[in-house]
Amino acid sequence: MLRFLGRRVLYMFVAFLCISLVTYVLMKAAPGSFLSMNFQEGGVSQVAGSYNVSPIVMQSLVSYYHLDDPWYVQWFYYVKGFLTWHMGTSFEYPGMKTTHIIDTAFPFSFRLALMAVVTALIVAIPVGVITAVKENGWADVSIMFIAMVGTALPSYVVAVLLIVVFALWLHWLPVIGYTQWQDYVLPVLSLAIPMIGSMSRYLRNSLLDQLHSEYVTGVLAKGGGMRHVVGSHALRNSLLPLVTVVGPQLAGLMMGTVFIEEIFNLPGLGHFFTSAANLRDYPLIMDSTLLYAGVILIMNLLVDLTYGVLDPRIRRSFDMG
Amino acid sequence: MEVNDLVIRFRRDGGVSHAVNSVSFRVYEGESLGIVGESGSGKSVSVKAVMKLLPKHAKFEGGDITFAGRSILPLSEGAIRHLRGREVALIFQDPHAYLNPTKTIGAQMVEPLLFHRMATKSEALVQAIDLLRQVGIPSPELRVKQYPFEFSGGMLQRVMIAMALIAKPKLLIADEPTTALDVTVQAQILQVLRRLKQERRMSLILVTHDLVVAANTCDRIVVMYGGRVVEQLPSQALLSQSQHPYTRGLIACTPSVRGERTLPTPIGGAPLNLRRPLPVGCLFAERCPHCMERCRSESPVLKTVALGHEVACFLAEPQTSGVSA
Amino acid sequence: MLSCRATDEWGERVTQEPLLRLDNVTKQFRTRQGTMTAVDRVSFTLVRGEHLGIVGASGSGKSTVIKLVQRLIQPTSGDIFFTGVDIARMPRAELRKWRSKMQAVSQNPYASLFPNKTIGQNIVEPLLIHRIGSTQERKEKAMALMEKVGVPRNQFYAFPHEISGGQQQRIAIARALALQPELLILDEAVSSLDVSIQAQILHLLASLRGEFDLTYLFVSHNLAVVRLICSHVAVMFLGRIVEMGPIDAIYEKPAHPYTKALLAAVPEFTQGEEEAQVAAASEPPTPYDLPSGCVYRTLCPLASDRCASEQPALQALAGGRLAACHFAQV
Amino acid sequence: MTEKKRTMTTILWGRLRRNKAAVVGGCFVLFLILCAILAPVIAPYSYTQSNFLATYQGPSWQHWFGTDELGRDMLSRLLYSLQTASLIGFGAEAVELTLGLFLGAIAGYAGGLTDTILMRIVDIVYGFPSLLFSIIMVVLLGHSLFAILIAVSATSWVGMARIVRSQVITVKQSDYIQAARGMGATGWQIIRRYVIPNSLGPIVVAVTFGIPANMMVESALSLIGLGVEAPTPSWGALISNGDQAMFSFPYLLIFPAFTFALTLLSFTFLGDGLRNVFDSKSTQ
Repeated sequence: MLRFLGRRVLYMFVAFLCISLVTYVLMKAAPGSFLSMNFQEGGVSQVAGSYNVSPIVMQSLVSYYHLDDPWYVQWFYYVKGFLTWHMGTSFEYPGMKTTHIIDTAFPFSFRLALMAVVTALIVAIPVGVITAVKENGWADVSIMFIAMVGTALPSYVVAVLLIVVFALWLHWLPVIGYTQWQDYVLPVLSLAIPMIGSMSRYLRNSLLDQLHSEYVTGVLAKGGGMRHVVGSHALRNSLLPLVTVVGPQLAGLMMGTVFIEEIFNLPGLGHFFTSAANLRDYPLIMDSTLLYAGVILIMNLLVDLTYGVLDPRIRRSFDMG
Repeated sequence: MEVNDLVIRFRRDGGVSHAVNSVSFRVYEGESLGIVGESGSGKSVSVKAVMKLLPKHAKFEGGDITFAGRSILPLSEGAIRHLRGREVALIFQDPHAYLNPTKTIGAQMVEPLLFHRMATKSEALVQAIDLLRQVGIPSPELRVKQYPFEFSGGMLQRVMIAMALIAKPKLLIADEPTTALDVTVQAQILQVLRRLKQERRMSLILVTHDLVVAANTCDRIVVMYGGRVVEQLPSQALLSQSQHPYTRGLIACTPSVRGERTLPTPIGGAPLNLRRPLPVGCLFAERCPHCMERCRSESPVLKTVALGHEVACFLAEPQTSGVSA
Repeated sequence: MLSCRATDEWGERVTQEPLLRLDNVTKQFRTRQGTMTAVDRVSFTLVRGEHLGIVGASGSGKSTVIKLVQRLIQPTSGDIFFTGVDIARMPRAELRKWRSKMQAVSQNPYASLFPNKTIGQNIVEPLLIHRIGSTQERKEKAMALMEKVGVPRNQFYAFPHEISGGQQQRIAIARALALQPELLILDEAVSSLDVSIQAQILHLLASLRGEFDLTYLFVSHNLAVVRLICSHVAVMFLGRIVEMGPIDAIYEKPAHPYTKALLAAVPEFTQGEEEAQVAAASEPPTPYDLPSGCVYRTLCPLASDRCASEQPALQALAGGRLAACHFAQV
Repeated sequence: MTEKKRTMTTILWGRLRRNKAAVVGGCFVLFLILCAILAPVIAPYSYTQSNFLATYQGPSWQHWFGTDELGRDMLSRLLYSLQTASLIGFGAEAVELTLGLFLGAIAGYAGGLTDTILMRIVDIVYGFPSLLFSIIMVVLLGHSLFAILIAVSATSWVGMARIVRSQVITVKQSDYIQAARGMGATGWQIIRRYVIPNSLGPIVVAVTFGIPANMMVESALSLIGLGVEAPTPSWGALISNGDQAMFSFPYLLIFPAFTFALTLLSFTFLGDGLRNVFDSKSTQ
């Protein structure tokens, strides 16, 4: 198990380096960025001129970003900066470190995502179990139809539909603001509904696979009831395929917040990211991308570990090598 | 245990499958009964029906099953659960499929006792280890902590037997328990089954496609074809006194490692397609070498030709010489 | 090379022309758990008109031998001669020619038939692959073969999943015959069938043998079935041939203890005779962790010190038989 | 019944026709594609034609779906955004399919080291925050249709590559491929005659689900102002536009949101139907 863990962490590190390299290259290649100055003619003074900055300031920026060093040194400092949480300053908010923006905005987004996940799990697991046990009954068919609709729509379309119904027609819930708990209902629901759709569908299907497998007959033959079958056998086994889909979904959810924050005007990292993208605030773009990449990698690692916990076959095969 | 005129159909996607078309058999206390038939003969469905373990789209369309004088079909799910595992236990063809791959052998073995609240977990585990030793599994204390995938097929089938016996059932139903195993292992498993049946004085129903296995293991044999019983007789009478053309055909088909090296005489034609409407008359008529006009219009019923010997064929004749049943 | 052919009479008249010869063939697989020797120095010669059965339990390497003969996998060492030509290391492009002379029928007919093609097209397929004949000729030939194996012509456009298992196996046989092979490899070809259908297929195989001048290499775990089709038998245990020779002699008086155990375990109508001696429960050794000396010694009632230290070689016994046991004698 | 010539396609087609949701979804998809192609013909107005005398008009006979803040006809803008979405949806899917088929098939068929290396790359790309990556690509490449096409397909091809690979491996290990090799079929014959036809099912399904997914990414990008350059209309832009004016002029939000939702739904129903058809292939 330890060896497996070590290998996964090593792999994660390699993947992280690759991602950072790609973002770094993209950043260097970006047109109109002073960061790409070692591709440009004329050196520091020329670039400083074109940015209307004094050559002295420019020179300090250049040495700050190690722009006079070869690319791999720059890359090294870039990664080191991220890992030690000492990244550059934002273009858009001068004097503000990107880490500061991230420090305040990321927890907000993360909380939003977490609330959505918890809501989704709370709803999806019972729904999945009920529909699977009542396979092809009217409840199953109708719930699964609704779930399919939910799956098909992206969170921001759900958000719009929710706004139309609950804010516009019924005036039940507010749409703007982030101070009272009611403000969070619609954003969290918009994120959760597509997830509830897909998670309950996956859980139902994987639970059905389990319920149709022969060992269930084995449990029944021993005198067990449906309670035993689901509770102590099938549900646990069906979580394994669920984890496979939930992992990447969580990662996607972290990004889904970008659009929800945009629609509901919430001050999450996604919101800053969007404006950074529109305003070409490269340091902020790159740093938040790296952060999201890190979050996704950690999620994937957790998924792999969960596999090991849930499935003894995998656990034992890891032990062997 | 008694099964009478059982009819089971599967309805799925608009089609009807005539899985069991009137089956009757009885097992007495301490007796072993072999149910023999080829695939699609309804033998597995019949015995799973005994414990109502069929999927939802299976419908009982007639007949009756009684166990120890009680009718089973009207029983509620809760009531039938009291019988399962405690009174009647089952073992299946593929032990790897019939065990949960993610739970240890020990945890699954004690379940019959836990479900019926017959022991605490730790007591149950002691019993499980003891039983594993009885079915011939070396170092059972270690084995209970292992998972099904760490066992070979033969070993796992022993585990299944031990698990089935843990709640001391009166009847053990073994559904093709040795089909997936190598011959040497098959011989071992059958021996274990025979020994435990003797020791525990329970009844045994052995479902198999192999006439020889059934004849060697059981006291009595029921031969099924197309979801009907075509012949029922004591094992000793099988070779010499069986009368149904299908039973005779099966005997003739079975290859042997001894005696004359001649090709077996095949039964012509294809097995009955149970998804199509059933033919009128004898279900075996199409493949029968002795088929008469009457067989195509009229369905033969089981008639007694000797003590404990019934045949569903118009050509069957009563035995005059005494046969020991 | 095709000068002399045997007539088909249960392999009674045998020519000396070897159709297939395996010479010290070994196949090892590298897996997570280490190196596994699936086939260990297997040698045998199959003469035209002889029919060799290979029997053994699951995991004995018999299926691997078949794959090696077909060159679906490459042997780790050793030579395979087919019609006198070494095919073990032949480049793939060249192998094509030889493969048409050696066709196989596998255990699971449904899985081996092309699921997206009708059964008629399935028989046409090998002809298409080798670009033999015109469309019409190919169809005619397929129809003729369907009739030969006993499937009505009007089933040409049925799909494999629409016909019964017995029919599927007939089609698989017809497909194998389309290229007019000399060697027909039967890999558990009747194991998945019910006895009544199995008997039909065995009859079919027996009649085709003469009609198409076939030599059979028949792998099966069913000793009784092998006996009906083959003239010779090789018994395998954990990748090694432990006994080999004419089938009647071996079945009557097996020399190797494993062969004895195998034959004793085959269920027979005993009519209340006393039960055959059955070995106590013990796990056979795994191919990852073979015992020293004789591989069978951990299960063998005769095992002695010599068996642990010295691996018995296949030695010739009377009557053209070979056995790998220190105690073998006839 | 079996005497007539039949192919697998006709059988699958017959099965698909029995699934009502899939048929409705499929018809609607066809209808949408027709609308997208014929947008210049059937749109009552040009999507750029503004009319400052008729801004913020509710739905009427002249303007079925009303007009926006510049007095542009919403129906026409919706039709053209459907065109944009289809171009991106199908175009990006074509890119993904090409890349995915190529790399997935190579990895699956070659196996060994090639497979390991390719799949490691796929794994790493899979770990990318794909939407953010698309955003960065748009930032770098600009707002052209082509740039967005690249941005949308830049990371999503890995999913296709994985499906193709696993499908190829499943088919490759099947008995009938062994049989074909035993018959003496060449590698190319095996790929063309057996591997491709038999692995098509899940790929077709993945494509059907991939197109709406691409449309989603496209609209997401335009939602945050990174879509195709204005004034070319796009769903995301229409939605974000409507979002700003939703309390006074809800129809500006409702119509684009509902048509978009309907489009995605019909693709999903079609895909779900196709999946059922291919799943039940072997079990009749």
